[in-house]
Amino acid sequence: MSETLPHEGGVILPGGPGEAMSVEIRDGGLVTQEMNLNIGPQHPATHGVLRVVIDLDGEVIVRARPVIGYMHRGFEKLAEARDYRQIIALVNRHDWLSAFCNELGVALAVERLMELEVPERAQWIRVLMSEWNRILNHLMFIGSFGLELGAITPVFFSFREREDIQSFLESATGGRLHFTYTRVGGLKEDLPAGFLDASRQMAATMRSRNDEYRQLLLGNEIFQARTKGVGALAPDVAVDYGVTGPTLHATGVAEDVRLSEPYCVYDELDVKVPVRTNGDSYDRFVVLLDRIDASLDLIEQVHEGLPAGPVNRKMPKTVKAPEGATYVRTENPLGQGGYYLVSDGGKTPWRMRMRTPSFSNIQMVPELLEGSLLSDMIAILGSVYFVVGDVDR
Amino acid sequence: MPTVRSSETSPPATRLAPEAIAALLAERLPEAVTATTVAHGQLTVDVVPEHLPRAAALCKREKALAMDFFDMMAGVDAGEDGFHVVTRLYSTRHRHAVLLRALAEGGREAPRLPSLTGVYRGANWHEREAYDMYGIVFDGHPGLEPRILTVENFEGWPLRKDFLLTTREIKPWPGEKVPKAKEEPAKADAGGEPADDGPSEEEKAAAKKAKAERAKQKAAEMRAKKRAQREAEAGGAQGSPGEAAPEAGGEGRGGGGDEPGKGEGA
Amino acid sequence: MATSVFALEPLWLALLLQALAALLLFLIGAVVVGYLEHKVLAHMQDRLGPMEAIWHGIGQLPADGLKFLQKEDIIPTAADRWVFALAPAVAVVPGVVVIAVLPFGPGLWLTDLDAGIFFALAASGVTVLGTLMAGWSSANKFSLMGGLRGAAQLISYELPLVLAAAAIVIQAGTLSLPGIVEAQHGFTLFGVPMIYGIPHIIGLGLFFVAALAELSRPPFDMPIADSELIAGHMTEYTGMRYAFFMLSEYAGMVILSALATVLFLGGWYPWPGVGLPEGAAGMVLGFVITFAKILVLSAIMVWLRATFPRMREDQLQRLSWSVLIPLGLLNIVLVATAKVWF
Amino acid sequence: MSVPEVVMLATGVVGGAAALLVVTSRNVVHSALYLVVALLAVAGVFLVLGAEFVAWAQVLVYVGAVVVLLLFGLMLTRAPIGPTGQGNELGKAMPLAVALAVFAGLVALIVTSYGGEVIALEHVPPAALGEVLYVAWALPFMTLGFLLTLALIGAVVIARREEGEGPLPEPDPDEPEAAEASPPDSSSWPQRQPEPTPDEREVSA
Repeated sequence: MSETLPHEGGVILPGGPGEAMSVEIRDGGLVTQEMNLNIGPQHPATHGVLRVVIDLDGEVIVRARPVIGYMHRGFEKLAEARDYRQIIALVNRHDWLSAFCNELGVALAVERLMELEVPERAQWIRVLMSEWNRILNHLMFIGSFGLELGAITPVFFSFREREDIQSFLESATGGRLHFTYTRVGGLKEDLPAGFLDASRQMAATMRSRNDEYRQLLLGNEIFQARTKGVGALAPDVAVDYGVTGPTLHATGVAEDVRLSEPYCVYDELDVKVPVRTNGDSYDRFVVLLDRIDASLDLIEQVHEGLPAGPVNRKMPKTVKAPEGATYVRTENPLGQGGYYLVSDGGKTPWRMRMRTPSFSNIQMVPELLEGSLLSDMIAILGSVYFVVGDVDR
Repeated sequence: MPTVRSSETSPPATRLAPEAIAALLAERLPEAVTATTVAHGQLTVDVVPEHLPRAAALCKREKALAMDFFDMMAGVDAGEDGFHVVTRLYSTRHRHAVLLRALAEGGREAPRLPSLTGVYRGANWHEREAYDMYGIVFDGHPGLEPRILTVENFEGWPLRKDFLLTTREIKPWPGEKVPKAKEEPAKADAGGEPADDGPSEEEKAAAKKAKAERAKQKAAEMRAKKRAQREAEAGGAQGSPGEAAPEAGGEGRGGGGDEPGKGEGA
Repeated sequence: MATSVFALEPLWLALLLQALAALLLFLIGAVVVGYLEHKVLAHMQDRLGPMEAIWHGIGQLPADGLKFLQKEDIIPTAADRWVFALAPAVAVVPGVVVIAVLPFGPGLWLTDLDAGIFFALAASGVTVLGTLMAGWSSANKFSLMGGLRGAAQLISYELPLVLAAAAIVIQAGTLSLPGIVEAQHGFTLFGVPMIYGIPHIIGLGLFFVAALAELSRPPFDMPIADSELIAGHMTEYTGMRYAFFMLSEYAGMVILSALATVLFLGGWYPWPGVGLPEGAAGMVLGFVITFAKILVLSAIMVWLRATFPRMREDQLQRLSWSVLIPLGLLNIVLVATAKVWF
Repeated sequence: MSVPEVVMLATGVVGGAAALLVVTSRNVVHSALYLVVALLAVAGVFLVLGAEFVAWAQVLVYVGAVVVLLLFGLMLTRAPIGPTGQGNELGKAMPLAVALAVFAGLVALIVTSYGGEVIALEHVPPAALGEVLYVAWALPFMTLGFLLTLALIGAVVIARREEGEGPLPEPDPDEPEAAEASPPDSSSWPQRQPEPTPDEREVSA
């Protein structure tokens, strides 16, 4: 035992359960041993069952490895065993905060394979619903980001708005979270009476509330100190990883599917994409707030331009997509959603690849985490917007 | 707030038509490109597997293409031929895209492809997922194991068509919506609306019987496995339980998954 | 100066009554402030807070206490049993002890120590031992990180706290808490009776910020940061032991608010120069005034919790060592100079 | 025996026992916690002797700051739960000898200074202490304060040099332990903590 004294030759005592960050003194200098810490799978900062294995040197993260798959439900396999009507109810569920945008992607993919023309009114309503869904999603992240930084109030405010929006969306779709409102060839049914009025009113309320969120957090000294310059993402790294959505827009790249490959009637609308340049947590958060305003602009344009007419086409009882393959992109709230649909002519897809924004975002996260502080990890994970179900599918 | 508006950003003039991209790729890499198809305005380029990284690197670095954005990678079961891997690359500057399709070498037994991680960092997890779902090995990937989405000791490749949904394995499925091999759907679809009519009484009875039989078989297997394990432990160190288990498990799965769709489809 | 109402004969009766009163004040103070936090926070966040237990949820905290009593007491297998079990007690006892010197009204203190303020600060500094013991003995990395952060934070914020108090001691010329209240009662600024808090605004700010950090209250709640360290040193605690930690936090709010009241806000007097009636009426009035001041300060602490995000550990240390401590030293120099000149 | 004598004896016994446990405990954190008890007992002794201010100073400085700092250091560096290896190569004889020598020296000092003298126990108010410190002994007190400030500044300077300005000692690559302690290659994904070598296991046992 005498030859393995702790201070001789730098032998590190293997720790018991309470092992700390060990420091050894070697040649007159301090050499620290890293502490291995599992953040998750059950942890308040991971929004679900995501695990991030980090090696800590004191409070500095040396290495970070996200471990995913805890919520893998095999949606891509399930989709191969469901007909298209069922798939729409299925894809609602992988990113439960962007339900409508997901189902829209599938419908668009099938419609493109079938070369189906969707009624004008349905397309406008699809835009309306997408934008409301986007706001719903962003409200969630605005609230939770504050919560993670220790500001517990914003989440109550944002959930108040979420409830209001969900209530009138429920009147049209019947769902509060999983809308299942889209159908191949149109929509489930037309908007109910009074929906547009409620929507108009909510849009006006939402505008003033959005300023409230800005006042609540952005001007706060501590909030700025916690987020500015934290987890700055370079645009080339972001693009290389396939990062999209608000996380990408914060880096200064204005890649948005609504601009670059407009679907539905986005080409007829004036789409604004807020962009910032620093790519840090603060910018990602500001982009989120600005996107709410941009979505409200779109919603108001839809209120004005919504044409009358039918909302769906007469479809055969079983929808069969002709043989072929196509890739459809939609701008989901968290980034670009993609559906690569391969059909063999049957009523179930041969293969449906779901490209989800959260997957790419989480893949990039170690780039930001390594070298940052443990507390910054929370600010980074909270602002690289992701939904674990969307990562794992 | 600085915003980009759709009214200010018309499609850039440098955007290439799918045909132009196809021509450019075929000209620059004639040995790599085997076929090009344009469908629904999207370009799919079939690439020789070994030249896939070169093709991707060309797409990324060629000024006129500048496809800097790694969009996604999807494995597709191609039946007897093996597996396709479809990679979508996109240019944020020119707003054009290409789908590179490569058929993994090695057929269904040992599919292999060179890795794209050297070209795009984002390819890493997508390739791990393709490995997890189809068992496609990407040469040059920094680490495909452990499996990214399924549990670490998961057996089988879930998105292959010969892998049945576990629920179907445990509980007989009277319907027809089981992922089937390539020839099957046409046959099944001739039946009209099978999704709506429930299983007949005979089918139910037969299914019940089959289920009981399977359970019996499984129990016997388990007993045999346990016995083997005990013997191994008693016998000494030559056969560890860890070795015995996967073997037995593999047999069980093989029995259920060798002939996809048959029996259930009829 | 009034003497304590507990200056009774025989000595054992006085001691017994004092112990009882300290415990009672500790519990009542903690429960009232706890309820205040529930309600103030709720109303600031556009919700109601507890509404079911008796009237407007007034019985919520006692009900919680009963519930905690019924919970299973879990000690993790890997934990260091004795240290783990003792830690909540170590966190609570200093609070009860400090109550002994706090003046809640004219004559309403348990004992008047010559070095009262010194004693209060010394005893409340011991609370950190409970945090450290809990953090280390839980055998949980999150707990350990919480304990470490707690220790680092308390070491660096004890200094500004003591410095701010020292300036008042120089001003009042006494270490006794009732003595400071009386000295403040006679204090005038250019002939106008004034509480210390107005000329000593720097000291008040220092004391309040340092008190927040000492208590690990937001925005300085890194040791228990729920989104980072689950619950820091309290992660592994259940039932009554957990309740002890909560109790010590709320009691800590009462104690530090009471100290701030005594040092800066004129104690039981409504305003310096404005006297209280003699006898029992004065005592009751004094108690009400003291408690009202304590509640206002506690409510401000809750308000900050509703408003601010959490700071980061390095930012917190920088704030203490490069802003608060130099400011505290400067404050002492200023106060001493002013005291000698005027 | 009078009440103060009984209390004095009791605190003395508690303090002595705790002090003994500090040095005999196999667990460093327990040692530190026993040290808290010992220091509190000393504060109790001061109280009995009427030195109220000194007693609270003892609690504030030693319990509230010094031991907390000690525990902080222990946890930051190496404090696994359970007994740790004794890292003291001086053995037991040397410290014991030093302790006995100090004890003897102090006893001799007290006996020669106050031998036989009876000192009445009386409460010393802080004001009296202040009088002594800042009037009678003002110069030595200030010198001491100046010295401590200098020491503090010196410590900061030394710490800063180690942090950035001076050369950091590079770990010797030839040293086998150095290779062991170096982080595993990040490309092999994921990493599990390396198994302790037999040597290391032995230490923990």
